[in-house]
Formats: sequence, C-alpha cells, structure tokens
Amino acid sequence: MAKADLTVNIGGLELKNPVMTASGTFGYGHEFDDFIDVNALGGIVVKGTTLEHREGNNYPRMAETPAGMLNSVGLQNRGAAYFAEHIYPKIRHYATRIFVNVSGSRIEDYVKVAEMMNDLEDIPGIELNISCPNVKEGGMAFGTSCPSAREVTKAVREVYHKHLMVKLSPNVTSIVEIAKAVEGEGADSLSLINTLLGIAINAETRRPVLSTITGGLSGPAIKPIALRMVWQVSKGVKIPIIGMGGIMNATDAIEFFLAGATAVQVGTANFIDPAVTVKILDGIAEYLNRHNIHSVRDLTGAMECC
Amino acid sequence: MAKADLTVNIGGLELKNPVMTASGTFGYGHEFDDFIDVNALGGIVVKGTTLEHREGNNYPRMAETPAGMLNSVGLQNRGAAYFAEHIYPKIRHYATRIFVNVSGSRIEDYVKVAEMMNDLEDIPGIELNISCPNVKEGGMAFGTSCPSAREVTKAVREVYHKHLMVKLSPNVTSIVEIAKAVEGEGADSLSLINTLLGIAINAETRRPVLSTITGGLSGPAIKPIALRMVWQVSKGVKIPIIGMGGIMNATDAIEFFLAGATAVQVGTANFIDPAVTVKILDGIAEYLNRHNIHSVRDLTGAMECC
Amino acid sequence: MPRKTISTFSVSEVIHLSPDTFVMHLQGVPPLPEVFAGQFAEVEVPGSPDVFLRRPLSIHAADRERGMLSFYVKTVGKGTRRLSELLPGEKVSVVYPLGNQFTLLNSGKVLLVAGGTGVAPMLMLAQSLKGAGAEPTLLIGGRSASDIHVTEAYHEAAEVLVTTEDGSAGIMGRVTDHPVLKENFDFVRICTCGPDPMMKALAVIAREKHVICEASLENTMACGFGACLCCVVKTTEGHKCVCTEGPVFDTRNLENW
Amino acid sequence: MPRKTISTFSVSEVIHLSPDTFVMHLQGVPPLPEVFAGQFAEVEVPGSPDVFLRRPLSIHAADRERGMLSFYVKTVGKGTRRLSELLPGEKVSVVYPLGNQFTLLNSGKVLLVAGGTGVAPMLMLAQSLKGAGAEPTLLIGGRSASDIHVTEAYHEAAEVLVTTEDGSAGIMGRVTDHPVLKENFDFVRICTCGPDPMMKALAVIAREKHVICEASLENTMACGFGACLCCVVKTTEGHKCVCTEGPVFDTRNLENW
Ligand SMILES: Cc1cc2nc3c(=O)[nH]c(=O)nc-3n(C[C@H](O)[C@H](O)[C@H](O)COP(=O)(O)OP(=O)(O)OC[C@H]3O[C@@H](n4cnc5c(N)ncnc54)[C@H](O)[C@@H]3O)c2cc1C
Ligand SMILES: Cc1cc2nc3c(=O)[nH]c(=O)nc-3n(C[C@H](O)[C@H](O)[C@H](O)COP(=O)(O)OP(=O)(O)OC[C@H]3O[C@@H](n4cnc5c(N)ncnc54)[C@H](O)[C@@H]3O)c2cc1C
Ligand SMILES: Cc1cc2nc3c(=O)[nH]c(=O)nc-3n(C[C@H](O)[C@H](O)[C@H](O)COP(=O)(O)O)c2cc1C
Ligand SMILES: Cc1cc2nc3c(=O)[nH]c(=O)nc-3n(C[C@H](O)[C@H](O)[C@H](O)COP(=O)(O)O)c2cc1C
Ligand code: FES
Ligand code: FES
Repeated sequence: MAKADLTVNIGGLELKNPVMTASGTFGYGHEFDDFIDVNALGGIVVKGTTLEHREGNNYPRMAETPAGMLNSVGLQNRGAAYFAEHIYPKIRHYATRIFVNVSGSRIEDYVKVAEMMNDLEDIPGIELNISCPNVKEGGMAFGTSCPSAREVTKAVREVYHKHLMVKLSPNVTSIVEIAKAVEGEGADSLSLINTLLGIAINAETRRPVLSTITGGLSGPAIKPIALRMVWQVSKGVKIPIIGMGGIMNATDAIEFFLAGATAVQVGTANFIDPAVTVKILDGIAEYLNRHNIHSVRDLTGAMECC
Repeated sequence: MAKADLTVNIGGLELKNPVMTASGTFGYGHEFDDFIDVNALGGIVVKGTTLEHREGNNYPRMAETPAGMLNSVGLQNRGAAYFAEHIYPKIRHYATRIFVNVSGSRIEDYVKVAEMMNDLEDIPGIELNISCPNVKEGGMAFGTSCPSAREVTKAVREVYHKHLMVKLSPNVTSIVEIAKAVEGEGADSLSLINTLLGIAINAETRRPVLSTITGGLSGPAIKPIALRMVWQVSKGVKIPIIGMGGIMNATDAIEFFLAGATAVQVGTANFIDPAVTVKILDGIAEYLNRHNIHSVRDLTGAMECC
Repeated sequence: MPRKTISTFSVSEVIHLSPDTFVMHLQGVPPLPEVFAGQFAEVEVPGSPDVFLRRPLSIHAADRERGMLSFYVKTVGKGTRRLSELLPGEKVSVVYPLGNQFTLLNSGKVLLVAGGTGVAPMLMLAQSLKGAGAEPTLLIGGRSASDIHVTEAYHEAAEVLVTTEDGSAGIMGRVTDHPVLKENFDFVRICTCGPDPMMKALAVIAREKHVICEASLENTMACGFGACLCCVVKTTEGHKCVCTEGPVFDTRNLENW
Repeated sequence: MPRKTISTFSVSEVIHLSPDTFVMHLQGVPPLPEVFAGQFAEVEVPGSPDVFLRRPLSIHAADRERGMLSFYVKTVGKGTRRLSELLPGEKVSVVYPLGNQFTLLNSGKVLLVAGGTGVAPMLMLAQSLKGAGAEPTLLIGGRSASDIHVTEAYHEAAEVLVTTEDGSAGIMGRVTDHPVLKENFDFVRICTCGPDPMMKALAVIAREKHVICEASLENTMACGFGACLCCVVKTTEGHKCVCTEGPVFDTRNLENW
C-alpha cells in the first residue's frame, strides 16, 4: 500500500509530520544531534524565552514521582536578544519548523519578545507560554483566568504576524473557557497541556524536594488528564490543537489524535529515551499502514463515542 | 521508648489513629474482613450514598492508567434508607469511626440524606461529597464554584448536627478559595482530593475505554497534585484536613501529614493490597519510633521550608 | 465460602503451550484454602513498570496438600506478557480464592464449552463434576490445532470434543457448529467460559433446549472482591458485581443474553 | 568529545563488595566509544515499577575492545537496589558517555581523593594520569575497613592511602585528617569525588596550598545531556549544568565553595 501521509496543517502552517518536541525538554535541538536526525521531526519548540536573561530557580529543580516528574527550572534562559544573536543562527538551518516558546511576567515583555521574533525568518511561529507554574509572577497567572489570557493574547496578536500558538495551563476549573477566550483573540492554534502544579516531600528529611516547594508535574502520570482536556477543548474551539502530556510512544500519540489533536509534542519522554521522537514517528506510520488509514489527519478527533 | 501515640483529633472527634479508608474503595468495610481487622483502622468512609437507589454508570467503568486508574462507577448504591435499614445494622459495631459519604445531584437530596444520618447513633460524621466527577448533574458541579460549594455546605450544616467533613474537588483553579468558602459555612473538616477528571482511549478500537468517556483518576499518579493541594489548603484554613490521593504506603501517608493533613484516607491502594491499611499503620508507628517523635500529631504541617 | 487470603507464591514453572498460551505453576505454603471450579485469583504482575493493578485469572488447578496453584493464560497485553516471562523462583502475590463457582450437579450429562482461555477453569470443573457423580463432556474450540492443548487429565475427567475454525483438529467450524449441540442433545446443563459472543450463542441454544446455561464472565476488574464496583454486569435485578456475585452467572439472569 | 549513544548492554556480572556496594559489569557490542575518566552514563533501571527516570552513574571502567562497561554503585534507594539484583543476561539500556572529564596532567604528583562511591571514577583516572605521565596518589576514605575495596589494579595505578572513621583500616579519621594533606604537601593538583562537605573541605585546602582542585558533582538529573536544565550548580558565571559543563568543576568556579 501507499506510504502513509504524515503531513499535517496547523492553521495554515504545514508540518511534515505531527511529531514536535515540547518546550523545555528538547533544549535547542542540537542536544539531540548525537541521538537522532532532528530534521526528521515535524517541529521543535525551543525552551522558554523571556525578554531578559534569567537564572531560573535554585537547585534542586527536579523530583521523580510515580510515572512522572516535577520540575521547577523556572525559565532559565539567556534572553530573547541572546537567542536571536547567538542561538538562532546555529539552529535556523534545521529542516524542521522551529517555534520559540515565549514566556514572561508582564504583558509588555511578551509583546517585546514577540516583536523580536517577527524578524527571525526561519521561526514560523511562537508558542505563547501563559502557563508556566514555576515563576513567581506572571506565567501561569495569565493562563488561569479568562480576562488575563485574553489580554495577553490580544496584545501579542497585535504585534506578531506569524503563527501564534498559545499554550494552556491545566490548573484551571474550565480549560475550555480559557481556550475560547484565546481563540477569540486570534490565536492560530492551541497547545496543551503545560504541567500540573505539584509537590514532592522527602519524608526522611521532612523537607520539600524542590527549592521552590512546588513544581510542574509531567510524564505519563498526567496523560489521562491531558487527553481529557484535549478532548474537551477540541469540542469547544475550531482552531487546531497540539496535544501533549505524558506521550511516551506512538500509541500515546495516536490517543491524542483520536481525542482531537492535529499534532503532538513530546516532552519528558526525551529524557528517558533521547531517540523516542523518531520511534514515535515510525510507530505512527506503522499504525496507519496496519489500519489502512491514508493520512494521519484522518485520526484527528476520530474517537468513536458520540 | 514509649509506644508512639497515634491518636488524632479532627475538629473535636477523636480517631484512634490517622488511617482511614476512602469512599468507594473500601465497600462497607466487611469486604475486607478476610484480609484485615477493620477495627484496627482510625475510620472508614463507606461508599457514596444518595437519597435514592442508583444503578450507576454502564460497564466498562474502569481503565488502568500509568501509576493509576480511571473509574466511572457513578455512585452506584441502594440509597440512604436501604443503608440505614440493612447495611448500618451490620457494620455499626465495628470499633472504628464510620463516616457516610453523602452524595447527590440536588441540594434537597444532600439535606435529606444528612438529616437521616443524624439518627444513626454509630455514625459520628458524614463526608459531603461535592466532588464526584462521574455523575451527570450535581456532584462535582457543587465543588467547583465557591457559591455552590457554600450553598450546599450551608444547607447541610443547618440540619446535620454531628461531624461535617466536606470533600473537595481537585478540578479547580483555586482549591483554597473553595476550602475557605466551605470552612466559612461551618464544615468541621475538609477531605481532599477526590479524583481528577481524565480519559483513557483504546487506540486499536479507537473508542474510549469507559462507557462514560471521562472518569476519575486516582492512584500514585495524582499524589504530587494531592500533596500540593493539601499544603495550599492547610495554609488557608484552620479546620483539620484529611489528605488523600495515591497513598500506597506509610511514607506516602507521612508526606501528607508533613504537608498539613491531620489524618489520611487510603483509596485505590486497597484494590492492589487489601491489607495495605494495617501495613501503613505499622509503618507510621515505626517511623515515629525511629525518628523519636512521640505523637503522629507532631507531623501535621511539619514540613520545614518556610 | 473459604476465607480469602493474600499469599505470596513462588513460580515453579512456566510452560509454553504455544507462542501466546502458557500455564503458570506456582508453589505456596500448604495447605491451601479450598478452591472451587470457576473461582479466580487476582494475580500480581511483579516487576512491571506499566502494570498498576493485579490481573484476574481463573484458577486452572489447585493442589491443596502440595500447595500448588496453576493458571492457564493467554498473552494479550503487557501484564500477561510479563507473567509469561517469569522465571522459576520469582515471587508472585496472589489474592484468592475469589468469586462464586459453577454448580456441581451430582448426576446427569453436563456439557462444558470452552473457547480460547475459557478452557482455564474447565479441567477442574470436569473433575469436580465427575467426582460429584455427573457425566461431563468438554467441548473445546480454537482457531486451529495449535490452540488446543488437551492432556491425558482431560480425557480422564470428561469426554473431550474439539472444533477448530480451520479444521486442523476435531470438527471444522465453531463450537456452536458442533453436532453435539444439535442432534440427540441430552445434556441437563451447559457450563461455558470464553468470548462473550460464543457464550451468548450457547445461552440461546440452552434456552431452546430448556436447560440452564452457566457462563463465566471476564469483565475488567480493579479489585476482585467487591470493593470497587467496577466489574458490573446488567442483570434482571440491576447491576451485579462479576467478582462477587459471579464470575459464573445463570444466563437467564443476564440482560440482553 | 565522542558522540553520545543509547546502547543496549547485557549484564555479565554483579559483584557484591559489601551489603550495600556492588560493581556491575555490562557487556556491549565492541568497539565502545572512547570514554574519559570522570564521564558518566545514564543507566536504565529495567523492570522497576517505581523508577521512572534513568540513573546517572560514573563510568568505573570501560574496555573499548572487549565491549565491557563497569559501574561501582552504592545501594541508596529503589533504583540502585533494583540494579543490585540484576541477573546475568538481563538487558540494560545505557546513554553514554556523558559529561566532561578530569584534566589529564602529563607530569607532577596528583592527589585523588575519594569518599564513598566517589571512588567510582578514580581507578580510571589514576590509570589515565599514570599513562599520561603524571604520578597519582589515591586517598580513599570510608567509615570502616568494609567500605574500602582496593584491588591490585589500584596499587598498580597509584600509591594508595586509606582513612577510616573507626580506624579499622589505614589511618583513623576522615580523608581530610590524613597527613598527606598536611606535611610536605607536594601535589600539583587535587581531583576529588565524594560527599559535598568532603569536597568543599578539600577545595579549601587546595586554595591554601595554591593548587587547583577539581571536584566531580552528583546533582540529581532528569536527562544527563543538557536538555532539561534540572542539574544546575551556581558558578561564578551563573547556573551551569552539571551534566554538560561538569560533572567535573574547578572548585574556584563554584559559588560558596
Ligand atoms: C474472572 C476473570 C477470569 C479470567 N481468567 C483468565 C484466564 O484464566 N486466563 C486468561 O488468559 N485470561 C483470563 N482473564 C482475562 C485476563 O484477566 C486478561 O486477559 C488480562 O487481565 C489482560 O492483562 P494484560 O495486562 O495482558 O492486558 P492489557 O495490556 O491490560 O490489555 C490488552 C488488551 O486486552 C483488553 N483486555 C484486558 N482485560 C480484558 C478483559 N477482562 N476483558 C476484555 N478485554 C480485556 C484491553 O482492553 C486491551 O485491549 C480473566 C478475566 C477475569 C475477569
Ligand atoms: C554524575 C553522577 C555520577 C554518579 N555516579 C555514581 C556512582 O558511580 N556510583 C553511585 O553509587 N552513585 C553515583 N551517583 C549517585 C546516583 O545517581 C544516585 O545514588 C542514584 O541515582 C540513586 O538512585 P536510587 O533510585 O537508588 O535512589 P532514590 O530512591 O531515587 O533516592 C534515595 C535517596 O537518595 C537521594 N538521592 C538520590 N540521588 C541523589 C543525588 N544525585 N544526590 C543527592 N541525593 C540523592 C534521594 O533524595 C533519596 O533520599 C552519581 C550521580 C551523578 C549525578
Ligand atoms: C524540565 C521541564 C522544563 C519545561 N520547561 C518549559 C518551558 O520552558 N516552557 C513551557 O511552555 N513548558 C515547559 N515545560 C512543559 C512541557 O513543555 C510540557 O508541557 C509538559 O512537560 C507536559 O508534557 P510531557 O508530559 O510530555 O513532558 C517543561 C517541562 C519539563 C519537564
Ligand atoms: C472505584 C472508585 C470509587 C470511588 N467512589 C467514590 C465515592 O463514592 N465517593 C467519593 O467521595 N469518592 C469516591 N472515590 C474517590 C476516592 O474516595 C478518593 O478520593 C480518590 O480515589 C483518591 O484517592 P486514592 O488515590 O488513594 O484512590 C472513588 C474512587 C475510586 C477509585
Ligand atoms: S472488581 Fe472491584 S467490585 Fe468487582
Ligand atoms: S540533567 Fe538535564 S540538563 Fe543536566
């Protein structure tokens, strides 16, 4: 039979396949050059980029949890100008779509970074991170109320002319309301979910494991919640959804498509198997062939239930 | 050294120890008679009881997930009157505190069941379940907004004269606000967390695993989230907290005490090891002895961080 | 009913009958509690990162005095795969005996019908029926000869009949195609375990023949002993737990059967 | 630096040196990539329900031609416990070689100081230094004689000195009490791996003696190759990843050392 068609289209932007990497889990891509051909991926989202250089939170920043982990990196990065000058030139020639995850504490900062990203020719889009649970002000605060989610999306939309993906927080009562608010302000796509706020405690020392006490939970533990949110949001909005949360293999990725995602991002799994993304790609192709499905696009929202 | 003191006091009600069982995971207690001495426990919460008999949701009601499970039992029970007449007489003589988990879809129903429970001498308290994610109306809807949480607590408090524990939903933006609202209406204690809303999908059949599509996620996967919520709520309210979510062993239970819980409930772990509760009890005593701590009460909120 | 226990067994042998079917023999501390035909166990899957819950498996054989418990298992997913790889000496925790049992008639011809791993409880059932005074006939269906693993013990306990879909053993077709269900049907009861469609077809035949059909169900379970209410089946009296009020049901009591 | 790889090894032997210390020998497909003293690997913990992430372990020995990789491990928790129980033939996935390395001086006396499992990278380091033309002295500290496992290979590569807290082997006290650090200190450099307080004390001594101290850190890690930014240490130039810019640091660059 014909080779499976893996191309997808997220709001006008074509990806050669639906497997992207999640911000903060894939560095700038080149960290994986020894393990895989990064060009094989549908897209990569580089780590959270803020206007200014940030040192991030103090060590320890990581705690292993059942089928998952907590992190409190806290957006450590060299700032948007450094990215544009020093990192972008090194990675722009990857034959994959590179998205910059734009993070911040103030709306003006988001706007400034977004403006700077307009000028980077080989950056076809940004992922607006309004859901980082690991910084004191801003971050998640924007993503957990409709008015603030609306406000920051609107401000960035006004200045940013390419693909605007907005990344939603799962730490909310109704993610659909936030999704609709953001869609209403002109987002081109939605990515979800960011991490769930959690704590790990060391019973022997009677201290929190993380320097920040709370951190963001990722990994397979959160997959059922992520699938539910993708499914709910896909019923509530028209723009495409990029699903993530605990994807470890092709079957997990397919579940996200069935729930309503057009593409997926792989996060924590990269730490455990740095070649996992290409294995997921192969597995998706194998699934499509085995089920005689021509295009991966036919899986989006194809869960039979209602 | 002296034997560890395991007694705890939840808002005036003394428990012989802090290990209780979670509603819906321990039947009416007698299901465990072959495995453990139920009288050894600090308390048991019997399954969700509604005014009328309920058939619950259709099969399948269960999906295994990474380090957890989804359920959509949907409050199957014979109704409060049946409980009072046929079940209560059989279990009232357990030498442990028996709490009835009162569930419903309408405020009048909660109130009627609570009233009936007043008369059951050997039921020292009820757990008001405003957080069930598995029924169409009511349940979780009450627990995810402050006004409705306040309203139902107030109505039940007016008629119920014994210990009123209110069980909170984790599917909210700010569990602290809900907790404060409920405390303000006179709850004696808070129990948290109920399950997180999730989905499991069978990629091969392209169908949801559960008949209801969504279900409630429990087990170790949710422990970091539960610990975080217990910690947040314990900083925001003065009434005691009964913590739960993924407790599998004594170390997990101790983490909940450190985060701010006065007692704990063990849920899903009972399915995997029906004797787990007494092992947890032994483990807590061993921990106290090893650390030279006289009373388990000294662990509550003892996480050193701030 | 005997008391339920949680016991630790040690693997004595895993015998592979075919690429996806194996018998697992466990050694415990005798004497074991009494076990009845049709009862099951909730078996731990040790050392498996992906498996959270125990797995329900019918008790295939139990030797009280020697402390042996056996399971007849088909590899269908991660848990059964891991069980198939267990090495002698590995420890496995087992919660058992669980559930009700097939009715042990003490006279008359009883037809046992097994499809796939539905054969698991059938040897013990045949032996028990024969011991009680009934005359068991065991009809086993599979896709091909490699699915049928009938040892001497089966022939000692029952008259054994076989169907295979490809005709490579016994009569070609499905169990429901076997002549024993058609001409001269002289059984007083049918006991069955296997895929739902097969058992439903047998329930229909039993109704036509005016005999009782007992079917053993395999609903997914979280606990296995009545605590979670996840395993329900719709009966004429509402939802019943397969783990405590089953797994064996009189099919007349099942809705839509 | 050699390319990093993910490779599957098979356990050839787990040798228990004491109740909580073992050496794990793995067999891979030769030739292995070149490995330098101080580098580490991210080792899968196979078949463990409680372990989600890989575990970082220093490479204790590597034989490129024969395809052997060895680790020197202390059992401290669930992951290391499971590794200690691996049986010959079990498969383990390893991501390596990771991190930088100790500086290989080609002349002068170099003092290597190891505490606890800090001894893991020290044999290879001593051998490499000796091969390069330097003169290594290896000072190993433990609680008692049963913590010290010095084989002939150590004596061939370095002069070996020992301290134990209870005096059951070598000099009584901690490594920092050893006279070699006091009188006639004629080392050009200190290389150390072990508990932070020990390494910090050595950094202070090195500063007094006006020599460089290289310390190998063991921060908790999620990835091991620079992707997660979880393993940072504060340096004079801000946060640096221990997994890519370390694990070996010149202690002058570490804040509060
Ligand atoms: C009372 C009872 C007795 C049983 N006796 C036996 C026996 O003697 N021998 C035997 O081989 N099996 C028996 N089973 C079935 C057995 O429990 C399942 O095959 C097993 O749990 C699958 O586990 P797994 O991890 O290998 O599969 P998983 O990886 O969990 O699942 C693999 C696939 O099988 C499906 N599946 C899993 N369990 C069931 C189920 N119970 N019903 C329908 N689909 C399911 C899943 O949805 C999935 O698609 C019995 C089940 C019950 C309830
Ligand atoms: C670069 C590097 C090289 C290492 N080399 C070796 C080696 O050669 N031999 C060896 O035995 N160990 C080495 N370690 C330490 C080793 O990685 C940990 O001991 C191991 O990960 C513990 O896993 P576990 O599952 O047994 O413990 P867990 O069950 O995860 O934890 C048990 C206890 O140990 C604590 N703990 C775990 N890891 C660390 C850590 N990195 N720092 C401080 N506390 C920790 C936990 O907080 C917990 O209290 C190295 C670490 C790093 C980063
Ligand atoms: C170590 C780490 C760092 C992360 N950093 C960021 C970040 O900078 N920006 C962001 O939007 N999300 C960040 N995330 C969240 C991930 O992009 C992703 O949303 C989340 O981990 C869920 O996916 P997963 O379960 O596949 O990891 C980070 C996650 C981890 C584990
Ligand atoms: C099968 C099942 C049934 C449940 N039924 C109820 C219920 O009737 N009422 C209720 O308040 N919580 C119910 N719960 C939620 C538990 O009481 C508990 O809040 C949750 O499972 C988290 O704890 P755990 O991770 O220890 O299981 C149920 C949970 C499970 C798994
Ligand atoms: S499996 Fe839990 S009640 Fe039947
Ligand atoms: S461990 Fe991931 S960056 Fe160092």
